[in-house]
Amino acid sequence: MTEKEIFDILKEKFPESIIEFVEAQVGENYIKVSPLEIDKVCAFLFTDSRLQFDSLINLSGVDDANGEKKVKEDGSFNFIGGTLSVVYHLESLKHLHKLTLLVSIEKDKQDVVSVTDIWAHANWHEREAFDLLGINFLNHPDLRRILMPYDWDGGFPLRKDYKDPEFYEGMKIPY
Amino acid sequence: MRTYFNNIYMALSTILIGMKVTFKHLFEPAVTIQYPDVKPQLPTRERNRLYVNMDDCIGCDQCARACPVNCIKIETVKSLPGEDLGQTSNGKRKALWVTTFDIDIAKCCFCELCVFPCPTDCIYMTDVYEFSEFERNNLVYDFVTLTYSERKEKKDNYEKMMAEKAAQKEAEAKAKEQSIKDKPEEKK
Amino acid sequence: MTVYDITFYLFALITLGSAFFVVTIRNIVYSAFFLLFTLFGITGLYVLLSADFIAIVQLVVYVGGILVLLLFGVMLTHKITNVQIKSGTLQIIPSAIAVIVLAFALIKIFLSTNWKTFQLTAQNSSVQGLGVLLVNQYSVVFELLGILLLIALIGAASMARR
Amino acid sequence: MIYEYFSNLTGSEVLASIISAFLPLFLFILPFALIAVLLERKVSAHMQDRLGPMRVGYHGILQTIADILKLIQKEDIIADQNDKPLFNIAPVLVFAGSYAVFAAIPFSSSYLGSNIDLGLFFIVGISGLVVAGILMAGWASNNKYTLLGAMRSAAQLISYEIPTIMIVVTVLMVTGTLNLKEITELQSGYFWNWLIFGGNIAGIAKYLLIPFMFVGFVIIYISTLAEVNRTPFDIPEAESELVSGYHTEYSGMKFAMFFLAEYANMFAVSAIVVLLFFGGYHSPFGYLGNTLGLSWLVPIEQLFWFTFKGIGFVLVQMWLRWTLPRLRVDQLMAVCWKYLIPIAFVNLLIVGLITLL
Amino acid sequence: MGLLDKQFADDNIIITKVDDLLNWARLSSLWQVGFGLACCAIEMMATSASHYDFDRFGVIPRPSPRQSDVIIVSGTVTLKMAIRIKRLYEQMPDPKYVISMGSCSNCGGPYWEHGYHVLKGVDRIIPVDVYVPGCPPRPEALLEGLMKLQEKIRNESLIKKTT
Amino acid sequence: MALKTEEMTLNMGPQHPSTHGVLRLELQLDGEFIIDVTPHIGYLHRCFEKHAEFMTYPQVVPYTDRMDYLASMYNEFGYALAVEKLLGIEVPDRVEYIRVIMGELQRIASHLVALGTYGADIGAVTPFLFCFRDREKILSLFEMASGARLLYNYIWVGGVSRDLPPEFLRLTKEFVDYFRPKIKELNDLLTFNKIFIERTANVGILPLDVAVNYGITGPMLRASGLKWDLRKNDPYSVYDKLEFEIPVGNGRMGTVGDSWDRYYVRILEMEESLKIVEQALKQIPEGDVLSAIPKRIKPPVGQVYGRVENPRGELGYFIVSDGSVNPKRIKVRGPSFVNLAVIGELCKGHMIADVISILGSIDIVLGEVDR
Amino acid sequence: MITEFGKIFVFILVAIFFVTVAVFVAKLLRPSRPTYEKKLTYECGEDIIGSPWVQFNIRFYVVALIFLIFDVEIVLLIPWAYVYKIFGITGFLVGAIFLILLGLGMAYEWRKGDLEWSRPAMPKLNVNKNKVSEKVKDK
Amino acid sequence: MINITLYHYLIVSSVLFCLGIFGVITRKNAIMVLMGIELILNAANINFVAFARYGNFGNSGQLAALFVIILAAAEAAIAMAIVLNIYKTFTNINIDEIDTLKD
Ligand code: SF4
Ligand code: SF4
Ligand code: SF4
Repeated sequence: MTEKEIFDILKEKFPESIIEFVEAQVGENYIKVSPLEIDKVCAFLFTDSRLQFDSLINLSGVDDANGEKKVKEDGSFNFIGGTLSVVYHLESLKHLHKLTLLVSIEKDKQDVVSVTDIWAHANWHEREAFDLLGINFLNHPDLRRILMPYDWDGGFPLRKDYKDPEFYEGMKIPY
Repeated sequence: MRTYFNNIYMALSTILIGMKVTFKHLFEPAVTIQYPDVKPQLPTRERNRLYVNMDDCIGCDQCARACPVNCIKIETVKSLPGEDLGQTSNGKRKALWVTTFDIDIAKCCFCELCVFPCPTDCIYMTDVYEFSEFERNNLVYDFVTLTYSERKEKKDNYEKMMAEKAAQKEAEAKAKEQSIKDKPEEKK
Repeated sequence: MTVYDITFYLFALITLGSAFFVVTIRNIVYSAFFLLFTLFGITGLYVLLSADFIAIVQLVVYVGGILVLLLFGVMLTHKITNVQIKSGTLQIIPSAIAVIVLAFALIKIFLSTNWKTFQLTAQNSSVQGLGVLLVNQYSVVFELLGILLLIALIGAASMARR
Repeated sequence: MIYEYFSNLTGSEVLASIISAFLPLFLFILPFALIAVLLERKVSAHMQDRLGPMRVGYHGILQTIADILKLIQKEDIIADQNDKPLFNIAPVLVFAGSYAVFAAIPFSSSYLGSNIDLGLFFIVGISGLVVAGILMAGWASNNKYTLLGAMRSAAQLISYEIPTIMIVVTVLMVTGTLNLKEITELQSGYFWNWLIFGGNIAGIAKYLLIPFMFVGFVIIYISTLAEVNRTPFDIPEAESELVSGYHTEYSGMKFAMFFLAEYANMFAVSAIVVLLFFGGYHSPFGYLGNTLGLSWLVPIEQLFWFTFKGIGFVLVQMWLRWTLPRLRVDQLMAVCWKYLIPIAFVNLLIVGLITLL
Repeated sequence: MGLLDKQFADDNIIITKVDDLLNWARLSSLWQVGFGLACCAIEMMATSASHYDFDRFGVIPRPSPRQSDVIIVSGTVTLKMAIRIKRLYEQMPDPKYVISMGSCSNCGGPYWEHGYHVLKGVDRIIPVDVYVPGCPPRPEALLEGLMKLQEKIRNESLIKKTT
Repeated sequence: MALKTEEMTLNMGPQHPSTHGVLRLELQLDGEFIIDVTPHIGYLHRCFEKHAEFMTYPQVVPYTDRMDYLASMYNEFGYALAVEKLLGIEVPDRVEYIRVIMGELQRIASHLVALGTYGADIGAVTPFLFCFRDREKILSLFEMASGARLLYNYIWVGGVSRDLPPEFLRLTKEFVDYFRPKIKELNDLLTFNKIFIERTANVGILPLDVAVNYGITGPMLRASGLKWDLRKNDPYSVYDKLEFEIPVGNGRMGTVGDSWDRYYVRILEMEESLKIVEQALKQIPEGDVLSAIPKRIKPPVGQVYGRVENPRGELGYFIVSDGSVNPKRIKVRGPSFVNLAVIGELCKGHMIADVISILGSIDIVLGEVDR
Repeated sequence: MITEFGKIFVFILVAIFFVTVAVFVAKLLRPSRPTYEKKLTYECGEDIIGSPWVQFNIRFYVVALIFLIFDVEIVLLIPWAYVYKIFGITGFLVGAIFLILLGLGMAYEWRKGDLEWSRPAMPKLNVNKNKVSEKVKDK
Repeated sequence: MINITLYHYLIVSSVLFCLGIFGVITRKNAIMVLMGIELILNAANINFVAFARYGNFGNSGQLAALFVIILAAAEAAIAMAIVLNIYKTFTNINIDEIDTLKD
C-alpha cells in the first residue's frame, strides 16, 4: 500500500486528527498528525488488518528552529516560539509497507501523547526525545531523563539555542 | 534416565573436545608481537601522528576548515610586497607567513580529513605512534619553523605595513577630504 | 607443667572464654563466630582426651555443618544493620546469679565425688573400636540413627520449604 | 624422618615441631605459589596463542616475586562500613585452614607434618575453618558482591564436601585405613599398585575395582575442583557477576593471603587425589636410590615424584580452567546433588561388595 | 602512615637499593582495573589479547579496584561517568597510577567543542600520570605509554620530598 | 519458597567486568533471583547528534565511526547511503562492492567480538582471545585499506576515501580461507560445550511478538525465528546480486529465541558473510572510486530515513536537511539502543548469572546506545 | 611428647603467625592515605543502595540443612567402613541398610524438588496487543 | 607427669554447661538460644569423652558422644527449620515476643 492510500484510509477514519499529506521532494512522504490524537491514530494503524503496522522503526524528535531568533550580546541566541516535531517511522512486517508520520508542536506547549502502549519500542525513544529536546509525552509510564544525568538541570541540549551550563557537580563543562 | 546419562556423556565428551583444542594450541606458536623489541611493518596508509611540512605550507587554512574537531589553529600574516617566500615543491607560490600552526594532537581524532584538501600535500599522517607524554601541554604541536622573534617580527612588519597603509590611506583620505574640503572653499 | 597441661589450659581458656562471649556479646554475628572458637577449643579438648575420631567429627559436624547452618540462619533472619542485630537479653542479673550458683553447685558435686579413675594409657585411634561397637553391639542403634536422620532430613526440609 | 632429625638436632620436640611446621610453608607453599601463579599465566597464555609474562626476568620468571613485593607495598584499605575485627581475622582463618591441610600430607616417606590415623578425614574436616573464614570475609566486607560470593562459596564448599567424603569412604573400604601414609604405602611398588588400577589387592577384585576406582577418581577430582573454586566451579568469584567474590574488598597483603591460600589449596587437593589414587609419593617405576644403594636418595626421589604428580594435576586444573566456561550456581548444585552424590553413592555400595570378595 | 613510606630525610645507599627493588616490583606488576569506557577500550582489549599481550608486562586486569594499581582511562569521560571514575580511582589503594588513553580522556578529543556531556579531559578530576594520544591509540602506543609510566615509577623514591 | 526474602538492590556497573562498557544495571534481587532490572544508560553519551548539527556532511563521518565502534564501517556505510539518498546520487559499482566487502568483514569482526566477549562473560576466556586473534587479521586488512585499525573514515558520501590497495583482494581471500576452520574450532571449544549450552539454552527467551513490539532487529530478531534481514528484505547496495542465506534461530538446544540461539545465529551469520565476501571478491569490477564524491555537499531541504543491516540490527539515519551545508538534525536509530530496552523483560525471574548471559547475547555497544 | 595432633596444632599456629607477621611487615612499607571515598564500600563506583546485610535467600539455607544431615550420616559410615570386612556380609548389610536409608532421603529430596533451586514464577513478557485493541474499541 | 585430671575436665564442662544455660535463659533471640543449647550439649559431650578416657569404659563413652553429636546435628537442623518457620510467621525470632501459638 502506498502512503497515499494509507492517508486516505486514515483521513476517513480520523477526519480531524489527520492534518495533511506532505509529498517530499527527497526522502519519504509523510502524514501530519495532530499531537494529541497520535496515539489513537497509531493504535488504529497497529490493529487494522489492512495496515498492521506492527513495528515502529524509529521515533525522533526534531527542533525545527523556526522561531524568532534573538541574538544576545555574547553571541548566544534564543529562539522565541517555533515548533518541535516528532517523526514516526512505521513499518509492517506483514504487509511490508512503510509510513512516516509527523507531529508538530508548539515549543511552549510541548505535549504529545505517548505511543509506548502500542509499541514498547517507543518507550526509550520518547524518553530520549524528552531528555534531549524537552518534548513532553503524555501517558508515558516512565518519563525520566535517559542519557543525561537524572539531576541535570542545564536544559535540553539538542535544542538549537541550548547553552552549556558552567559547572556540573563541581566539574567545569566548557573546554 | 536417558537424558540423565546423555547429559553425563555430553558433558564429559564436549569437555574433552574442548580440552583437545586448547591442548593443541598449547604448542602452536604464539601470535604475539613482542612490541618494544619487534615493531611490525605498518601499511603505507597508516594514520597516526600528523606532520606538516612547513616548507610547503602556503597557509591556505583549508586543512583547518576541513577538520571536524577544529584542532588545527592557523594564523597567517601577509607577506610584505617585496618579500619572496619561495615556492612549494609543487610549484605554488607562497604568499603568507604562517605565524601559528598548532595542531592539538590531544584533540585530533586522526580522521585524515585535513589531509585531502591540502593543495600542496604538505600535511600528512605519518606512522609514528609512540608519542605519549607526561604533560598534556606537550601534545600541542607547533609546526611553525619561524622563531618566536621572527613571528613577532613578521607580525609587527605586517602591522607596520598595515599601519603604514592605513596611515597612507588615512592620509590619502585626509588629503581627499582636504581636497574636498578645500574645494568648496575654493568655490567659495 | 608439661606441654599437655599447657595445651589443656590453653584450650580450656579458648573454650570457656569464647563461650562466655558467645552468650554475652550483643552482636549475634560475633556470637556465631565466637561459637566457632568455642567449638574449636572443644575439639582440642577431645584431642587431649585421645578421642581423635570424635574430635574430627566435632570439626566436621559442628564447625563445618552446624556453625555454617547457624550462620546462614543468622544471615537469613536478621536485618543486621539495624538495631535488631543486638539480640536482646532478658533478666541478666538474676539469671547470672542463678547460673553462678548452679555452677558452684555442679563443681562442688563433681569435686566431692570420688570418681574411680584409671591411670591413663596411651590409646590408639578409637575408630576401629567404635566401628566394632557400632556394627556389632549397637547395630540396631545404628540403623535407628539412620531412620532418625532420615526423618530429620524430611522434617527439616519440608518445614523449611513450607 | 625429618621430625626426628630436627628433634635430635635441637634437642627439643617443640622446636622440632615448629621447624617442621615451617618447612612446608617456606620450602613448599611459597615456592609453589610463586611457580604456580607464573605457570598459570604461562599456560593460559600459550593456550591462547600468547606469551604471558615476558619482561620481568627471563621469560617473566620473576613476575610473581614482583607481584608479591608490590602487594606488600599496597595500602591496606579497611572501609568504614567494614566490620574491622572480623575483616582482619578472616584471612587468618582461611589461610590457617588451608595450611593445616598440609600437616597431614606426606610429602615423602620421611617427611610429613603429622602422621595421624584419620589424616584423610581430618583434611576434610579442617576445611570447615575455611568455610567459616570465607563467610566471615564476605560478611565483614559489608558489600553485596562479597556477601553473595561468600554465601555461594560456603554453599559450594559444603555441598561438594559430601561427594568428597563419599569417595574417601570408598577408598577407606578398599584400604582399610585413613592414614595417608599407610594408604600411600599400600600403593608402593610399581604403578599398577596404585589404587586407580585397583591397588595391590590380589585376585579378581583388583580388576573389578578398576572401573569403579576410575569413577571415584573422576568424582573426587571434580569435587576438589569445586572445593578450590576453579572453573567450571568458580562462581563464588565469578568476575563477570560478582566482581571478584568474597575478597573483592581486600587489598594489599590480606588479599595476597587469600591468594596464597587459594594456590595452596590447589596443590592440596591435587595432592589428595595423588595420595588416594595415584600412589602418593611413590615412584611409578621404582627408585633410583634403591638400585644405586643410596638410601638417602629415596626420600628425595619421593618428594620429586609427589611434587611432580601434584603439579601434574594442578596443570590439569589450569587446563580445565582455560578451556571451560563456568556453571551457574544452581547448575553447580545440581551437578553435586544430582550427579556426583548419587553416582558416588552407588559406587560406594559396589566397591563395598567387591571388597568383600 | 606507613613506617617507612616517605619518612627518610636523606639518601643513602641502602635506601636507594631498597628503592630500586620496590620500584621494580611496582613497575613490573601493574594490575589494571578492568574497566573500559568507549572505543579506546576496544583497543585496550586488543592490547590484552593475543597479538599484543599486556600480560607480557605483568599487566592483568583485576575486576576490583581494591586490588589494582593502575587505572587506564580508556575513552570518553562523560559527566555522568566522571563521578564514578573519580570514586573508582579513590577506591584504589595507594600507590596508584593513571594512564589516560586516547584523545577523549586527554582533553575531550573530538568532543571537546560541542560535547555538552563530555568532560574535557580526565585530568580535571584525577591526576594523570601518562597521556597516550591517539584516537584510538594503537595497542603499541598504549604499551609505549605503559613503558613511560614504568619509567616514571622507576624514578620514585621513599625519600621525603623536600620541596 | 514461601519465605519472603528481603529484596536487595545490586548495582552492576558502570564499572563492571561484564557490562560491555559503561552500562549500569540496577538489579532488584530476591536472593539470587532477579525481580527487576533497570538499565541506566547514558554513561557514554557523547552528544553525537549535537555534533552532527555543527559539522558539514563529510565531517560527520568520523563521528559516525565513533558510535558503534565495533562496526564503524557499517556506520559509515549507512550514513553514506542515507546522504546519497538525500542527494540522489548514484555511486560506481566498484564502490558498492568495496562497501559490501568492508561491511561484511566488519560484520565478522563485530560478531567475533560479540561471541568472544560472550564466552568471556560465561567464563571461558580462551575463546575470547581466539576471537580477538582472528579479528586482528580483519583489522589489519582494514588498516591496509584505510590506515586505521578501529575508526576508519573510509566510506565517504559518494564513494570511498581511497581505492583498495593492490594486495587487498588477495589477502582477503586468504583470510576467508584461514577463517573457515576457525569457526569450527570455536564451535568445538564453546558453542557445543555442554556447560555453555546449559548456561545459555532456555535462558532469556524472547518470543517473536515481543521482539517485534520492542522493535528488536538484527540477529536478535532472527534468533526469535523471523527471517528478517534488510539485506534481503529491503536490499541496498549490491546485496541483491549476491547469494546468501539468512540464518534464523530454531531452538536447537532449547527454545526458539533463547540466548543460545542468539549466539548461534551470529556464528551462522559469520559463515554467510564469508560467502558474501567470497562472491563479492569474484564479482568486483574495476573502476574509479572517487568519481561520485561531490565537491560540496549541499542537499536540498527535506528529510530521509536511510537504513542498513548493521551487525547488530537495523541502523537507521534520520536526516533532516535545511538546505545548508550542515545537517539540521541527524537522529540515529541505533540497534543496540533499541535491543537493550528489552533486557528488563528478558531478565525477570532469572538468576544473576543469567543477566550476564542475556546481556552478552544482546550484544550491545554502549557507544551507540548512548551515542 | 607432642602427639600427631599437636603437630597439626603447631601447623595452625604457624599459619596464624605467618599471616600476622606478613601483614605487619607490609605495614612498614605501605602507605596509608585514607580519604572519604576510599573508605566507601565498593559497588562498581555507584552509590550503594541499601545494605548488603539483608535477609538472604533461603536456598543457601536449605543447602546447608541437607548438607548437615548427609554429613553426619557419612560421618557415621566411617567407623563402619573401617571394620565391616571383619563381619563379612552381615557387616556390609548393616552399613548398606543405613546407606539405603540415606538414599531414600536423597530420593525424597529429589522428588520434592529440594535439590532444585526454586525459581520464582516467571512473569509473562508484556505484549501490548490486548491493551491496544481495548483502546481502539473505546473510540 | 600430666597433672590434668578428670576433675579439670569436669570443671571445664560444668562451666561450659552453665554458660550454655545462661545463654538459653537470657537470650531473646531463638538462634542465640540454639547456640546456648549447643554449648550445653558440648559440655555433656566433654563429660562423656572424659569419663570414657579416665573411667576406662572403653569406647562406649566415645560412641555415646558420637551419638550426641549426631543428635545435635539433627536437632540443630530441625530447630533451625522451626526458627525459620517462626520467622516466616512472625518475621521476628525474639522468643518473648512470640507468645501466640498460631499457625
Ligand atoms: S586528522 Fe582529523 S582531527 Fe586530526 S587534524 Fe586532521 S582533520 Fe583534524
Ligand atoms: S591545507 Fe596544506 S597548505 Fe593549506 S594551510 Fe593546511 S597544511 Fe598549509
Ligand atoms: S579517543 Fe577516539 S577512540 Fe578513544 S574513546 Fe575517544 S573517540 Fe573513541
